[in-house]
Amino acid sequence: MLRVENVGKAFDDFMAVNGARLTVERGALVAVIGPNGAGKTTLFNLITGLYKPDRGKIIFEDKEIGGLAPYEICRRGIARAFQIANIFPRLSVFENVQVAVLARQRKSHNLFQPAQNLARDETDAILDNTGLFPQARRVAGALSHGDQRILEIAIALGSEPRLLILDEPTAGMSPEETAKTMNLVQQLARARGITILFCEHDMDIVFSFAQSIMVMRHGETILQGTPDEVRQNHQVQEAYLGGADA
Amino acid sequence: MDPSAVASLLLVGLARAMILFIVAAGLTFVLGVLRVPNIAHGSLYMIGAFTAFTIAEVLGKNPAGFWIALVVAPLVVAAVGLIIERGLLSHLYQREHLMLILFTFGIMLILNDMVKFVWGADYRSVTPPEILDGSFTLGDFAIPRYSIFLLILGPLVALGLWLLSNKTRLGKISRAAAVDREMVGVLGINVSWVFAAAFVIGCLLAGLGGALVAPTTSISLGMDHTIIIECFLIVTIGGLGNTWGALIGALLFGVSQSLGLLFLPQYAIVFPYAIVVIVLLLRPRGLLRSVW
Amino acid sequence: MLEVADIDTYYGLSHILFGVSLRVERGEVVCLLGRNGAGKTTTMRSIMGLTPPRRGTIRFKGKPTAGVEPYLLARQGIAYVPDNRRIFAELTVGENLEIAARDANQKGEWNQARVFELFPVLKEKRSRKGGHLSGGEQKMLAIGRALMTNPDFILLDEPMEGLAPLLVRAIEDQILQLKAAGLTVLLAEQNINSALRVSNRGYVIDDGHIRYTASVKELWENQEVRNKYLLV
Amino acid sequence: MRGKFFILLTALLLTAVLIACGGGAAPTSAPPTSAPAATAVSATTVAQPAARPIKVGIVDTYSGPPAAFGNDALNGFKLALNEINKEGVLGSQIEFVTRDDKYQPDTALSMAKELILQENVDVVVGTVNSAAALAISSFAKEQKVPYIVWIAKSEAITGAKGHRYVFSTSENTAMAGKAGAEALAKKPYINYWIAGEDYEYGHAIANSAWNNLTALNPNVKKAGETWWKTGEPDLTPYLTAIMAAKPDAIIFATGGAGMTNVLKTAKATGLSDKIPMWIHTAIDTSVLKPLGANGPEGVMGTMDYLFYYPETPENQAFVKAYQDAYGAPPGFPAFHAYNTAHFIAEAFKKAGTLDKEKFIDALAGLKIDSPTGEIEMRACDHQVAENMFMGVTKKDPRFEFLIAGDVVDVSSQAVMPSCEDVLKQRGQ
Amino acid sequence: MFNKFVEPRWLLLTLALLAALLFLPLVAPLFYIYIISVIFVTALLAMSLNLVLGYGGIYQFHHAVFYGVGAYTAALLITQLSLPAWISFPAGPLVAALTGLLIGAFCVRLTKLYFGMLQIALGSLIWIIVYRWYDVTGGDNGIHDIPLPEFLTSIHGAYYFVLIIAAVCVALMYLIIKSPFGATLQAIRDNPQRCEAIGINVQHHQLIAIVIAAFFGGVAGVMFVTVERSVFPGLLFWVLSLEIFVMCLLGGWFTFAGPILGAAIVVALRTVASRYTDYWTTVLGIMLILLIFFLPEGVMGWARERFKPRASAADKRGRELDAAR
Repeated sequence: MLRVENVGKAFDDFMAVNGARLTVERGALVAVIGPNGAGKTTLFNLITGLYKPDRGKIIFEDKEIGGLAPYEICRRGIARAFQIANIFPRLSVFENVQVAVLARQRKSHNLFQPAQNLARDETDAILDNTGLFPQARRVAGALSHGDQRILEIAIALGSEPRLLILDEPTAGMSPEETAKTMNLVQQLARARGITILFCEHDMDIVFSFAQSIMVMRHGETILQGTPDEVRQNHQVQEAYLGGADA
Repeated sequence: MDPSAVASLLLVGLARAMILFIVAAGLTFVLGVLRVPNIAHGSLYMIGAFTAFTIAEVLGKNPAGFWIALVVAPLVVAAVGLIIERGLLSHLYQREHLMLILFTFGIMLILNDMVKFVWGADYRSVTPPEILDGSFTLGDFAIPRYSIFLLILGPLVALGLWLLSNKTRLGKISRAAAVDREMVGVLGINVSWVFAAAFVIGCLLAGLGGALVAPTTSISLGMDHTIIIECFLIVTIGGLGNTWGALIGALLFGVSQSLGLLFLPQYAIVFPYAIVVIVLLLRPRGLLRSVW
Repeated sequence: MLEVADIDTYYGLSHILFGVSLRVERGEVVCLLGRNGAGKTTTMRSIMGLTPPRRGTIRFKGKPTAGVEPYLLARQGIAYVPDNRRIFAELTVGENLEIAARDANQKGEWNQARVFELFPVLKEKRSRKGGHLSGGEQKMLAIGRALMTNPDFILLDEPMEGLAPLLVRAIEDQILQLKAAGLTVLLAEQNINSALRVSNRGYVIDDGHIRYTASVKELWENQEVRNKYLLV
Repeated sequence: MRGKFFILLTALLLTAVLIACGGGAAPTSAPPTSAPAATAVSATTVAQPAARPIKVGIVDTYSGPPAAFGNDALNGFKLALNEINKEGVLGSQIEFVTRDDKYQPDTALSMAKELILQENVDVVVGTVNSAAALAISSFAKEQKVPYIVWIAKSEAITGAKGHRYVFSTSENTAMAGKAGAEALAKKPYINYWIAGEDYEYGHAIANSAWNNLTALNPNVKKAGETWWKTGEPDLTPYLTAIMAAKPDAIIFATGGAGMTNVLKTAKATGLSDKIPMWIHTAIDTSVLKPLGANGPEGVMGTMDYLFYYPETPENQAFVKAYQDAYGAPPGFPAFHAYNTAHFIAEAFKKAGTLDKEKFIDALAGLKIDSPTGEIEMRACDHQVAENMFMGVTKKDPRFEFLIAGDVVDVSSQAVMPSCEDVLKQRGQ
Repeated sequence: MFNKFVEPRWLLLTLALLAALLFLPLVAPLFYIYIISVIFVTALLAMSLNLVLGYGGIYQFHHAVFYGVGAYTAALLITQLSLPAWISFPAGPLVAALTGLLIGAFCVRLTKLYFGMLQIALGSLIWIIVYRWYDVTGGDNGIHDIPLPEFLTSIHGAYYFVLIIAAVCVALMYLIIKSPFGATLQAIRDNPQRCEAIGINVQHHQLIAIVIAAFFGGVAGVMFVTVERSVFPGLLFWVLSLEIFVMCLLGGWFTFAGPILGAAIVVALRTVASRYTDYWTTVLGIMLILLIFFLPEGVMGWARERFKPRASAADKRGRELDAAR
């Protein structure tokens, strides 16, 4: 579904991503792990078009998408939830999701039709799925942190993606919230048939949810494999333990 | 075209660019460190001019009057700036840009009325000292001595600013604070006072510009309106917060006007604006790198 | 030296730290271990007064720090080396150090020469712009800059993050040198091995809670804690 | 909370400091430019009138660049009212209400509407700003209220845009330009350069001077034109460029603060020594006074009022009265306003009623004695007919600034466009 | 069914206000009718700015240009080409919108302050053209005595005309804000990067918003012509642009009706204050500074904070996010 081939990106002198490779099969839950500064977020930014890659290819559903504008990539079926709650704080929860649904339906240029009657069912369905429905009228900026993160995912769902990219979906959440969120993610993947690519620091989560794990370090892909393969790989151990012993 | 005419016109255009540079440099300095486009900058310039007038007037025939005014007027403006910064502006740094811009607009409204209240509505004029009065001749042309004075002073101010920001601790700290205030604070530096100093330096330059322009023009209410827009444009084409950008912008502005006068005198006033638009269309973020 | 008692810290509406308490005695190197997002940086920022806690107290040298501005804390002797380095990119290496110097002619123990002694690489590149240094050099510069304030206590936030093994080793040595020079250090790390090599004691933080505290020896040995909170 | 207290405190302090240093700083030459009292003020209180008072509404500029003119005019008007109200008009007093238009035409229009609709004034007067004058004029026509313009000099006011309800007690650009042309036609210059401030007044006066000059002397040639924007701080580049073109003479079309600028720069660049130049109002005291002894000598200028000329008892009495009251000699706005007040008083006396239409009929063609001699409100176009003065700047031991020397009178007949021309312009 | 399109009590209040305004001329003195017409015009102008400022988060620093262009277009078509009002009036907003398209197309590439600066530069150029082109625009004198259809020449006629047009425009703007486009625009204001990520072409939407705002600004310009029957270059001057900004701030720029209130307060204060003092701008300046310190959300925002604290907490969060970016 998604293939990243030897992609590189430098900021001034600093190679943030340097030869990253990644394959995401349709329907899979794929995790990217690696120590801080390994280039995970930059990789996601490259896939979603926030940065243009300096080299390499990003192929989604057999088409090259590297260098397209973010909105174009989104329209091709990749949606993303961000590391920090990246919502629309002054809009209601309902509107937060609705905006995404309207954008997907190409109705966002519609000037005179009252928005409240549009895209209602879909929005409600997403809110229902994510458990946000009871809070639909609240202003998003007033939600708890955990709920803002879930709203973040709900907004991404509004784009009806085939591939959903989650950047540390549980960072800063309590254990209960973490469990809730990951269950939700898994359930969404099943119910909606969405492929999921995520990065995460909590290894419990990674190893219990992901079917395939890609390990990055210094902007490079060390390996991609099943959880077992990754667990047994020495390089991975080094990557996390600091490698000073190597 | 008579070459000496071109030369004299260019020199005069450069001299004018020097005043624009001095005022715009103050604006861009504040913009760079505090990230506040100070709309009241023009008013401070006007206060500088009026103060220079008052000092020159009080000292009457004293030949040193002008020179004293040139030193004291910027200091008076700086004092006004310090009061504004410490009393009001320093409480607003956490706010959005828009609030800061509107705040300086409010200050502009008040200062302009203050000037009317203090100095009345009459036109004022300052006589340059003997040594700068009159003109040199270049072929058939006269170049006002005062223009030469400005041509010498402008680069000196530029040099001074360069020394300030590259050779003094305060300058280095300001450059650092422009990028990362919090980190500067963590190093044990009271950023608040750094900002105050930067704002005061900006005001000082506005005041100096005002005092310098005083002998070349009539000092009147409303002299702030033109200068502030011109300075905004200069600062924008130079790159926000970049002192050298202000210099380049001022030169473009002054010289394009001079050259426009040479070729199409009737439309000369359009030239600088056209230059600004062309520059911004080609390089929307200005010619030199902005500090932010 | 430092006493953090039961602090709760928020970023806007998100609650990050939950009743975090820790102590650092004079002359110690204490490490704060935890994964990304566990609350290490927030703890550091709370101590430095950059993100003041909403509840709880922090005492530095016995005096409460609530309401004290960061720059005053810095003058009292705390230095902070942030994880993302935050070098002033437009300033040269020398200038970066220079502006941090507190009262250049004071008896202060740290000066440029001594920083260059500790980090010889920086000396060669003293007139380079900070932004043109490599990641490791920037780390060193950030530490050197903090030292220029003549601190008694230094907060090091992930100094080894993203560095090549050789550099990690170098930084470890340098931390040990600092310790030898009498500085107190609170070190936030996810690189357990390195952290434990230089520390006296350690805290493990996860999800904004201090989960575990023990001597270095215990931390080395307690595989369970390491697996649960610190990955592998 | 402490912070906010501090803020307010500093704001107050700032105000106080500015006021304090203002009080100490500029006492030397500033005339009392006291803010005009804003509510209706009766100038003197003599004998309560039986009928209702006559109410004059003044819209003028008391802030912004030309505020000096507005203040001067208001003083002249008050001075005249003091004289008039001693006897009263139709057994009543003349009162006035002022509004500051900030030199903005839309504000001026709004203020005039308030005066007419809300304050129900009998006559509207005022404005430095020609655009404001034209805007108010068209509203006055609509509301059928007489409007007397006293400083704005656009010839359109009583010319192309003139109508029954508008009057002007100021000389206008047509007159000024023609006066200049009359003088220049006698000189041998051929190549002229025209330069000025890029606004209506500048262009109007330049056009009038040039059109009249070419009519009087068909040999003259225009070598070029230069225009700068109003408020341009430094004119050196412009004047240098003109010098480069070496014309025989220059017609400068500028006014207000720009005038001082031109003269100053002409001196600094040596232009005034090299090339003869004519500027309307160059000999005006408000222009020459700020320059002190440093003004350029030998600049030709025209003016309709000089406080030192003619040296008649009437003028001297007016100057003395004004000087006693306001501490400085009157400028031309004071003169216009003083005349305007007397025109109003005389016209009401002649009409014998407060009726506006009768007032207009009475004012048209009315002659009064001004400090400089008899002046007439010409019936055909409601433009004041008054003599103009032509002079050349020179030093004078009596004054600390330059004044006009070799003053000659230019009769109103010589400079006013004919009634036919005006009516033709109006398309009647 | 949450968020009703218009809450009934607001609808009632609006209708009552409208009715009151319709009957007002029967009782009010002429001058007040005129001033209220001016308030309508100014309020429409302020609202059109707020469409991009408060709802779009766009730093529209030189909105007055569109006001002036609208006014001048109508005035010039009437006086120079003698076109009837029913052609000239609609032409004003259309030309203003076109100007918005031109300026906007260059500006949307930039963000925030740079956007504003470029707009000031381009706007000043248009101002210079209007100010200089005597033969056509009348230069600084402006154009006066613009002939209008009979029914608009009286103060009452102008009042009703402006009232109706302003009401229609306000209704249209309300529709736009409540439309998908409006929702998207607000989303862009809150978080442009996120909008890109959900498939919205941000610059394109911003450009449309600028064109719409310019259109309504142009309508306000034509209304100015109706009320004053004059135009001046001052309508395009940057100081006016900042004054409109102040109105939006004063009323509260995250509220729909805020700019109306702001415009009303400024116009009324100007009228009253200038009777008593020449230092009216000081009054405005002090008011502005007090506002920035104590009521940064404006009067309406303050009212909302008192009565709907939750919404304002969200605004606060929004401000924090804005500041963080």
